[in-house]
Amino acid sequence: MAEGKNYLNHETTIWSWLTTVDHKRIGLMYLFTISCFFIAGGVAAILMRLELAKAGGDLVAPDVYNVLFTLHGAIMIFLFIVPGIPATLGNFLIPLMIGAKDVAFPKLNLLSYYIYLVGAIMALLAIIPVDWISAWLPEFLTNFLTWLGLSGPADTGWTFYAPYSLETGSSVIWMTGAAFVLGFSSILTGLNFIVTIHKLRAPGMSWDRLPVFIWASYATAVIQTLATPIVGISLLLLIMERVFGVGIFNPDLGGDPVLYQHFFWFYSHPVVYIMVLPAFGVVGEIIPVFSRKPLFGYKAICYATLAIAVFGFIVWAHHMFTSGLSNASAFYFSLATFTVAVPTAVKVFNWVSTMYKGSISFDTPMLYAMGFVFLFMVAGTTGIYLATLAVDVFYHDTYFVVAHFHYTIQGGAVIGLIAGLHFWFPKITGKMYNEVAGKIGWVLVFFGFNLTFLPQFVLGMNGMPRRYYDYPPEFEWLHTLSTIGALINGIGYSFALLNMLYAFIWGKKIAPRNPYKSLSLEWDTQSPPIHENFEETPTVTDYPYAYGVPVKEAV
Amino acid sequence: MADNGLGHIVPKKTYLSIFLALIFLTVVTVWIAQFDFGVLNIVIAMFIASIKAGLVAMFFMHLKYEDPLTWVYVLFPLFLLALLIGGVFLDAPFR
Amino acid sequence: MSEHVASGPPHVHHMDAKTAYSAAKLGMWLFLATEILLFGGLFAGFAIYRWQYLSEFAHASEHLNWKMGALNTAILIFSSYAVVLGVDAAQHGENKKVKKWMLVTLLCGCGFLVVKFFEYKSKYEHGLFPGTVDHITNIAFNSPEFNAQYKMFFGLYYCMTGLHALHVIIGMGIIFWIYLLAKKNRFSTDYYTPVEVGGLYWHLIDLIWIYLFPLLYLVG
Amino acid sequence: MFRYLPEQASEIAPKIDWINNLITDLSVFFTVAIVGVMIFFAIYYRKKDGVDHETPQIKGSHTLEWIWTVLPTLVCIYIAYYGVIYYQELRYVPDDAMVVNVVGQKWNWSFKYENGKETSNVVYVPVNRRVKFLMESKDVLHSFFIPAMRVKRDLVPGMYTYVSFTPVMTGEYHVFCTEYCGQDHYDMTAKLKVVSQAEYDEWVNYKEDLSAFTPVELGKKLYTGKGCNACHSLNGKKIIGPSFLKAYGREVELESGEKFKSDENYIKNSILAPNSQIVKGYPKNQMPAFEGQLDDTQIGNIIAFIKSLDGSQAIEEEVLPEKSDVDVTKLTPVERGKYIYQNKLCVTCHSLDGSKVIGPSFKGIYGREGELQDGTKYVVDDEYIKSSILKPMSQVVKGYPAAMPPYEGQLNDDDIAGVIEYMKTLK
Repeated sequence: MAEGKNYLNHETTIWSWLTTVDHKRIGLMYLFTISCFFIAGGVAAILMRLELAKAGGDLVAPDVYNVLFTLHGAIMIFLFIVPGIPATLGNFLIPLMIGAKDVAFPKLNLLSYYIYLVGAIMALLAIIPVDWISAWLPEFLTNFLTWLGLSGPADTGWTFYAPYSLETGSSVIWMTGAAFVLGFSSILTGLNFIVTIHKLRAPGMSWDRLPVFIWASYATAVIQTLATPIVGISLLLLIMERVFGVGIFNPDLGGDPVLYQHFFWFYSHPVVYIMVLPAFGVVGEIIPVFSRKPLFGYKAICYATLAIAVFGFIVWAHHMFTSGLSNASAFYFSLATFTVAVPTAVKVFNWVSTMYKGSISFDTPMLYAMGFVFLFMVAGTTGIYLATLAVDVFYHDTYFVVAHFHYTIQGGAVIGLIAGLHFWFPKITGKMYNEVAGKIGWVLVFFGFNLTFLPQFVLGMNGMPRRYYDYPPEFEWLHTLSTIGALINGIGYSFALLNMLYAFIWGKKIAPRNPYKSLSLEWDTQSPPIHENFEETPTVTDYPYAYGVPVKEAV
Repeated sequence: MADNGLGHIVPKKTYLSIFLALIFLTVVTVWIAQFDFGVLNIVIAMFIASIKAGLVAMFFMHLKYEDPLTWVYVLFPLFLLALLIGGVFLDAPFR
Repeated sequence: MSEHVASGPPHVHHMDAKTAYSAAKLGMWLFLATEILLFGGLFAGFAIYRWQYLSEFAHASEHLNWKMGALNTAILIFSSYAVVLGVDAAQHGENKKVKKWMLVTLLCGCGFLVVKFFEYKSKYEHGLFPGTVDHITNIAFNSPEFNAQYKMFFGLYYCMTGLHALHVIIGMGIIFWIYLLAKKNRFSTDYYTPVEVGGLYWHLIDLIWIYLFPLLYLVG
Repeated sequence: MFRYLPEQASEIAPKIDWINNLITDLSVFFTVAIVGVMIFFAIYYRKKDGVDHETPQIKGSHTLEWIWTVLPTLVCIYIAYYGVIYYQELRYVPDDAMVVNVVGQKWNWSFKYENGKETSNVVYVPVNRRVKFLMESKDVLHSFFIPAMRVKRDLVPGMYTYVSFTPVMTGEYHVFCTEYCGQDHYDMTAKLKVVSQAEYDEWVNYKEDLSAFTPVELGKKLYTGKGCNACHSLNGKKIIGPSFLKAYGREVELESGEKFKSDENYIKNSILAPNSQIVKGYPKNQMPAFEGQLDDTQIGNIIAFIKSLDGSQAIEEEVLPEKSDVDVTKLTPVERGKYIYQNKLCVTCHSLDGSKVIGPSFKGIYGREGELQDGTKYVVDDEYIKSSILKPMSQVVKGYPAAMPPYEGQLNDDDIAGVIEYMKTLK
């Protein structure tokens, strides 16, 4: 298969990559870019954990620490995990899975990538610590950077809460501007996917035959398209306030800082589902394949996906229970939040049931998928604490929230991404990675991750507030454990990614067309796929999970 | 032209009457604004504006002839907007 | 949505012409949905602050010139009318007429911006703008009766109309692009997607103004 | 299982903990059950010899879907209900609640009691009495969090917010700021001290009614309260700054050679911006600027006090504590350090409870790290403390005024060693 032309080798110049409108290549370009930012955000996280390893300031000054957690948050959220699965696996797989030759608007797809790149560059500019390094810079450069409105890295936290974000001297405008531009890119990607899934499905690919990854990507795309504008306008207003002094969120001018939080979370709660829904999709693809069983409750999972996307829009103010919110709102948003718990639980039950009477093999993607189920159970159940009004009052803005969030996003979305990358690695690269190394990576990631964040639950229960540079000495041993975990976790990710990178470049083992005997459409073409995806447009006759021997009746 | 399966063609007369209706409603909005109905001022103004917006969307933008999918993506954002405004009004006035 | 560069129904390798047309239209409607929500944030903000500062907003609104607002409303409605006639012409493959109506629309856009410019200018001269500028002596904003709530009204006024004006400019760019395509006789009864889709965008600009005008100028 | 919440120091704490622990138990149960089943399936149905075995094509079950939709829904409703009920209780304030006004400002908490008494970074409340903390922020968002009381609420500029609780246990508890507020967010902490009603009454009423005093008396209070007495004597003796005796109307000669009579303007200016007009023969950069720390009335009182020191009344030597006959050489180093702390006026500017007075608190000072005004980093070790005592101006910590007098020649090495040992005990 390798000697044939495929999307990787049919053109090889750099220029052909930079101007490509092929969704597969754009997906890989995204993958490369977000990996760089994953490393950058990870370095910030490690520095932060090292600082916190012992009580007292050891490594950096408080203001540097504040910059570190802001950068970690902003980079990981806006530059890494929001485009994380949709723009990489989504871009690569959506047309393949629905039997299309490309996304609906290929040029728009490339444009989204470049808009993303512009946003990324703006974010990088906002990171330059102009104030700290100006002594070593030539004067004209310092003057130029100052003229651009750059001073020091943003230290607002990734949430940019007003009024602190209105008065701090750092390059907040550039950071919020970057988030705005990245949001624009995200909107265009989402819009493209919605149209693609509606208009370009292969003959016979009805909605009840769509892979669950497509359902998840569709729900994600809807959120991307319709939630992002609200954060766009709030960030825009923040910039207007800083530049022109209009007073929408500024209490000195009659504005209401809590309104900013409403606007911000109207997007930033659904954005959690942008991150994690595609990971649900990935897990939903992996478990049936390695269990040789149909996905249990396919329809229930699809409806649950849509339900999560819709419910995700109606619960935003549960991030604001202590913000001065009215009681009426607090009651409503608490009750509404519980509605998300139900479809999420349904999904977990169905994944586990899929394995019943299966023929289960422990390939690396399956290990990640099973790890995901555990991590997501922890994430989901700790979410219940935070939805419960009286209890959330205690946990809000403590390490409990930090741990819960990381179980959801790192344990959910990032593990989902890594699982997906392993699973579709043969399809994307045409090679096989080293299975043993893959498993070692999994062990390190899984145990490192839990060691990092389980202690943080305990810290939160003890009342340790987040975003603290230093802490009372009784919290020290838990912080030390967490730091050790973070280091192991970091090594684990590096190991897993390097394993795949090595196999991609130097790997000898050639992947067959369909190494897992999957029934999904993307395995129906060669590995890696040809430029046009399929030799001829496929016709679909069944949903992609009809594994096993038909039985008369469902149990 | 329906044979090529593309968009619906609306008679030009319809366009003209919609245009005239819009101008008429603009005059009405301005005229009615000189009377004070208290809290109803905003309701009346927004009601007329919504009729105008409806006319533009239905006829100028051919929404009337669009498939249910387009309707979903017109109504769902409006629902979200109502949700946002509703959520904000559930908070500030009850603090 | 700029898929098409070739003459006639452009060749799109991955879908047929009919799918391309409906995909482009769905894409534009989705984009309009995001625009509605973008402005929606501003409308929500305006609603809550108007509720909070009812009388201040009403007074501040009296500083706006409703006649200019009404004029701009009429201009935009007419421009929308011109666009639908342009779409109709494109549906009949009459490129010359498309050109004519796009030109009319462009003129309307310019007219709108000119009126807007004079409005902003008079506000500026009266010191009715956020922030401070030293050489303006008559800064009504800093007078004692011109309190924070008035500033809030004008802050929102500038954000809403400013963002809208930006959309008018972008819309004019799109209309101009359609004009250029029509000049090259690109449109036919089988292919008029850009006119239809660009027209949708222009109508949205009109649609938002339909709400902005009474909200800001009339009831305040 | 997994009971990690802090001590239950408020009336509502057991209720919130009950629902919290219920969630914990349910969570652990469901997680263990589901993951347990998953692991069981994974092992029991694994491909034992690496070959696929036949699997039944089970596509789903409506019954099961209904069960696991309805069951979590019921559990959720139950939990949500109690969450709302207890939240109402948290937010409820009876009319007779004792009100403490809280002001949050980067990065400091100040508290004002019903009788006007004020404290900073430490707050006293009586046990078994409902209190309401009425809070406002002077700058950005803060959040007032007392883990032991299970209360938290943001301070929003432009709006009053509150927390309310009934403490049921005496003791000392952490107060944290939990809404990120800038550089020293982590340091914006305070202590809540819950004491018996009797102790509270005694404490809160300790401060006399200021309206009963004349401006001269009030000025005298400020003289001791603000630490002026550390440097300005009342008997004509030169300590570090000029004595206040006959300071009003006295002929003053500045370093520049300029001469004039000391008047109200001069005194006021000297308090607010001392370094602008140092009297000839006195060191510069010794006195902290009191700009923003004293209001006009207070300055007026101090001026009145200084005016009263015209020499017509005998000066009672009550201000500087009488030197006792303690033989410091017989004390242990720690005791010696403590003695020096109390008698050399360190106490005026350096607190022991973590609150900022004029200089950094001594609480937990040993080993602390930070940044000096010139941007260099420091670690508090023996060497640093010694030079801070002898030559304070050489290393002023960022965010603090250059206010400390040098003790060169006043303390010997053993004294300093004692102070260092004493500091080490202040964890």
